[in-house]
Amino acid sequence: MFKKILIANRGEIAVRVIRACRELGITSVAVFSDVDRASLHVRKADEAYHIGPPAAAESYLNISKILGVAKLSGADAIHPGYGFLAENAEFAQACDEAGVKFIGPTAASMEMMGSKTRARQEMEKAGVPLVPGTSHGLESAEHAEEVAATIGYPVMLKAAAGGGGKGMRLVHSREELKSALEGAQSEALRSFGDGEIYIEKAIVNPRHIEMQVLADEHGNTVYLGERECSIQRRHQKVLEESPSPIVGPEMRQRMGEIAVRVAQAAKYTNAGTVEFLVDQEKNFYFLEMNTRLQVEHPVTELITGLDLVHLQIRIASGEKLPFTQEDVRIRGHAIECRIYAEDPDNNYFPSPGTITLLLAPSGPGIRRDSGMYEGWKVPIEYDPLLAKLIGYGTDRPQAISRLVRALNEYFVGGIKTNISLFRRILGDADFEAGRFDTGYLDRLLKTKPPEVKEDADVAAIAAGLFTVLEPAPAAANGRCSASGTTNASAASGWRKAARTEALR
Amino acid sequence: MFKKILIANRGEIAVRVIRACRELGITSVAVFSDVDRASLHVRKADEAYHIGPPAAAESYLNISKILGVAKLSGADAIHPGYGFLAENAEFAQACDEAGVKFIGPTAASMEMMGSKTRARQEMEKAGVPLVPGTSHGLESAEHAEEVAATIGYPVMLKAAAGGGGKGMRLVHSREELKSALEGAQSEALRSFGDGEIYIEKAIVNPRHIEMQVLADEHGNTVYLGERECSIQRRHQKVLEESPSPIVGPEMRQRMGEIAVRVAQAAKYTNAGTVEFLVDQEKNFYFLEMNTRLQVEHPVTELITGLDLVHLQIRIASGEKLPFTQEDVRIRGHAIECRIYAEDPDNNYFPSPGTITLLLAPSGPGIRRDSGMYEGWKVPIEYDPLLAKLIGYGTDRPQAISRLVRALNEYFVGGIKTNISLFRRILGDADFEAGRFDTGYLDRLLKTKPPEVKEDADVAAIAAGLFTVLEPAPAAANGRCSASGTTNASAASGWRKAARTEALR
Amino acid sequence: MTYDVIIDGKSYRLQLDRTDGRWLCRLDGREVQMDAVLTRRDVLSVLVDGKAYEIKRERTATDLHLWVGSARYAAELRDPRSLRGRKDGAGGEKGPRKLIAPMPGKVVRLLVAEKAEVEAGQGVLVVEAMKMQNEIRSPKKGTVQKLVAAEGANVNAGDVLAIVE
Amino acid sequence: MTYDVIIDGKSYRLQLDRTDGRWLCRLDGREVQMDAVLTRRDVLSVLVDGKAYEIKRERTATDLHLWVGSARYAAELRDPRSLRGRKDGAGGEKGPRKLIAPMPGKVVRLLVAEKAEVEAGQGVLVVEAMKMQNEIRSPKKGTVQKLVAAEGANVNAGDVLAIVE
Repeated sequence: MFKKILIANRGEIAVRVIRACRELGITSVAVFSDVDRASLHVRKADEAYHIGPPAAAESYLNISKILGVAKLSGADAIHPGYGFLAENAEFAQACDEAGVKFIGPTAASMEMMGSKTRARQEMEKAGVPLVPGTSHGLESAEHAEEVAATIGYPVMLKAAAGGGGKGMRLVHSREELKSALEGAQSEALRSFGDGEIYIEKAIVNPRHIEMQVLADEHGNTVYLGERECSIQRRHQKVLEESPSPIVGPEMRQRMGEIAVRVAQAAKYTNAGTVEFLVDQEKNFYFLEMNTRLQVEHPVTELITGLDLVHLQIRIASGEKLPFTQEDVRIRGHAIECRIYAEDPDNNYFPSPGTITLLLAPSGPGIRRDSGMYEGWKVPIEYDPLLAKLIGYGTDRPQAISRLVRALNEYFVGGIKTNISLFRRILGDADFEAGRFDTGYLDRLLKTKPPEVKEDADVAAIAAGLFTVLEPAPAAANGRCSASGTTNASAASGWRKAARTEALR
Repeated sequence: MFKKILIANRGEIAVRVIRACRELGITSVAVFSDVDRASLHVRKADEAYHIGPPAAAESYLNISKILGVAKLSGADAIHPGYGFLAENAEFAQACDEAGVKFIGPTAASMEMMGSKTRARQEMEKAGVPLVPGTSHGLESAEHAEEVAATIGYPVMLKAAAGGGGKGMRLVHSREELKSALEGAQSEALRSFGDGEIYIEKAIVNPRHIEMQVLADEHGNTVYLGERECSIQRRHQKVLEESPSPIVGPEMRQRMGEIAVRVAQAAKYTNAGTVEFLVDQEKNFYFLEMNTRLQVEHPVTELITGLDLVHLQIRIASGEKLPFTQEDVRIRGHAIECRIYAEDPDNNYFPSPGTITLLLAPSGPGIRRDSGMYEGWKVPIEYDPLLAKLIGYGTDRPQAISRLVRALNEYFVGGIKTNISLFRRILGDADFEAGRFDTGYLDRLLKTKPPEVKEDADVAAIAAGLFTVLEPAPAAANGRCSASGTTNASAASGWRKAARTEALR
Repeated sequence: MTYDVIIDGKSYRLQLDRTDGRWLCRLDGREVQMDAVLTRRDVLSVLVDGKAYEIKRERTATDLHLWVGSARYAAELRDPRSLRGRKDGAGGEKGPRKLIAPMPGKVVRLLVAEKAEVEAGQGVLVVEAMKMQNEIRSPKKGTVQKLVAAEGANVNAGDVLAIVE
Repeated sequence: MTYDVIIDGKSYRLQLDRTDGRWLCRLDGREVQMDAVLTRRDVLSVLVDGKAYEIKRERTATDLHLWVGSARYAAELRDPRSLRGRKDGAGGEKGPRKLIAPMPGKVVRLLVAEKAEVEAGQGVLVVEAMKMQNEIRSPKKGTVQKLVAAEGANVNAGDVLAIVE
């Protein structure tokens, strides 16, 4: 087993991995940029080293600095978390060359899956069901028109090096194709430094369902059940659950076995996720493989009772999987809400700033993986994910009701968060019935949310009460009013709520 | 289903039941004494009513006041939690007569189990294994000597109305018997208003293992696995786990079937617990039945995936059990630590006061059921249980390692807690090996805890740092020093740590 | 004490006094049975006719909001003896409108030139923060009078980015 | 700044200065590579030679403790320019010893009479708090000089209950 693991990440996932290290008796090493000195992962780690300025390229993406800290601290392994360097084959290679174990798949597996066209070619060979389309980059607009005519519109143009919706275009007719291709190419070039675009038949209103796999370095590969990830805003997952409301035992087994075939074809090791598109007839097609731990891994942990980060570390240290496929037992239902620092009343704009008040939920069926604390200043430089709230229940309705209860207990003051969005989704009749696809959330957000404001009277009374009971709010400059301050003068210090400009 | 439930309790269990109500869409009604106005259960409830002065007899034990609030608020059911009125047959009866559903067993079942001698008589009839002894009160010292001679020393004298170790005496020889009996009688009379004492053979170094049962009002009774409760200090449970390290599937089934027989013999409904003493050969004997929800119910919830409070409410509302014995699936391992306001360095004296700083753990496998918050003043009038920290893991070692991790994250400042005790137990080799009995903890506490204090240098530096970075601690009287305060003068305001008198 | 309280734009007259540990409360003249305690900084527990409310106070440099349960109310509180006017010119559809940076970030792209005609809702510039690019759109149909922020500039929350007239 | 710090009875001389956002730290003359930030009230994050420490400060009316991880240290900090003596008479085995109430509660039983002889560890009286009865024991062998608290009396933490000489 490793003695010391460097965590090349920040935020909630760094805290998550540090906790796993502590549980396994392994020393944890955090790294941090200038703006993360006071972040939770630095507080929680056993050791912590500064790695540069806020810009990720100069800190969390800086391979040589991170390997420098690994050497300095004597770390024998690196956990990359998700994002940043997690799917960077060059980094995995550099770790290997530096004699530090990269906790994840090999650089070769990553490279195969990193190119969407190469992955398609390999999966085609392995007999994995694919969305009809090309497994090579498009040579020209004419070539694209030819393929599109064969598979039929609508089609989807995708960047071979892509991800996160960038370099992606939905095309409904031949007329749109040429300009869409050019747009996709230039966006892909800008975003990934690679303009290669391929074409797939567009699945109308698909679901996005993925299968967790785990493979040790001795040839054993298992699947751990699916995750339903169709609740997305702008191609970004917002809420995930397991099991999927539409997947039964038979479909789970078929999907799981194909996911294992995908992993084996890629000679995959460690934790990975095979993403599928599912059409309205429940046909599923390989979409891509994520060669890392997913943000949404906790829902799988709750329904299987396993700890994926423990298992990642054990596998990387050379251990065999401690169970077989038959031992995997799925029980209950789990749903994850990604709590972001963003403003639901203002088009989900990011909302960095200082957290002035934090009330966190707990109790039965509630897991909270958080990277924030009261008094912490959410930096503007990184992903706005603050925490994940995961609800478990005997069944789906109970998981939902527990999450709603916990969301109502959750309060993050000083910045805006998307907590209200989850109350809305979890209370929606279509969601409750399991009727949704990847377009669901964008459609829901086009409708006006019901505003329940019955307690204005109570708010009015409370405004007065605060003035009486807590009359001298500590000002930011540390100025302190004399205790003889009258309520009236304290009250008049309160400012009118400035109207924000309508920016939607 | 009920529309409104009154929770006749306080602290973490009141919060626990309020949460369940919220999850089931039921309005919750809290009650509070003078010193509990700012308690967490009042903050969390939908409605809250004052019921009197701090003394429990005049508030939480005052049946007419509580039924008055039920009537005033229109509650159609009452959840008693544990302690206070939870096992009071008179209260269950009064609820019945007031037309409010008592969420628990009937008064008749409670009465049968409330008298230990009557319970023994009934269980004898039902063929439940009992510790050899009398099932009727002892008539005289001579009678006691006679029975003791038959069953053999050591014997245990117990109060028929007893509980919590009161009116209990371990007797090793005939010489001690008479005075022990007199002592037990007078203590029982003082504590329970009933001096009836019976005799049982003393099991040497027993384990205390209990079985959770659940019975609906349609004749269906199931068991939900055992809880190992041998870790006790002065006959009070401190840490509980499920499964027990010594119970396998076969023993669980036998024990569970007998527990179901006990419940059926008592015409038991709702959630209950059958306690067994287990000797070193794993023979088990009926000890008593607790006719309520237990403090330690969460460990059963974690290994079965069920919510016992939801099920209690459903059963009381007349629903059938939604599953059969065959559907109950036990998976993983769970351990609960009872966090008390007591001072481990001072013989576990209660430690009420204001919580000045609270850092609470979360993350994978951690459930926290808490009744405290930062700024809350722990009242001196009630049980010192502040919170329960429950760890779940794929297996026992993982549950232990997660709990240790979480305990290290837990910080309660301003009062003393027994958090360090759990670090000690969970790190002990005998505990890790599952080698313990009800005498284990008292034996452990006689040894001196290893003191690990390697960081005095860091503490010295931190003392200076606090003075520089947070120089003007808010004084209790609200006085505020000028911002020009020099570090030196702030520092000199700090007081020497007063030596507490040696009181052990 | 008497206060003028404005909640979500609606005015209330609140009388609040405390004698012998009991609250006397009148809202717009109507007596309210009420009890309250500050449980911790910025969190009140209020009981009104038996109903229990957990109320959170949220203050920023310019705003005061009160959360009753999960609903958020804009609050303003005035000493009624001060007689200054209530409207500080919130600005309507007429006249110039400012585009304000809703969060700190970096201006990565200007989408129109100065003096350009824009529709209501049309993107004017793009600000990047927390890995997301956000289009700042015109609040009204009109002419871009001024582009205050240049491409590449770092801006703070509340900075004026452009003016549309 | 220079401080005299006492941790668990041991004295340290600490020099602490900050220039350009960097700390200069000497402990008993030895230079320590250190960085620190106050993350929230009473919680410091300190890095010493790469090692990370979360340090909690706990203050009561009379005590100051620092928790480094899960270990608790009694701390005392003095301005070295003040020259008052260090021992405030903590009291040893000799002379009269006070029995102090360790928590607020009620005296439910006196176990000995005034002037009675007691052994070290012998119970003198019983205080009830939080549903638990707690025996207050004599810290030394001697005579109960005075029973300050009467049966039934309510006492606060720190109150003198009895004196043994």
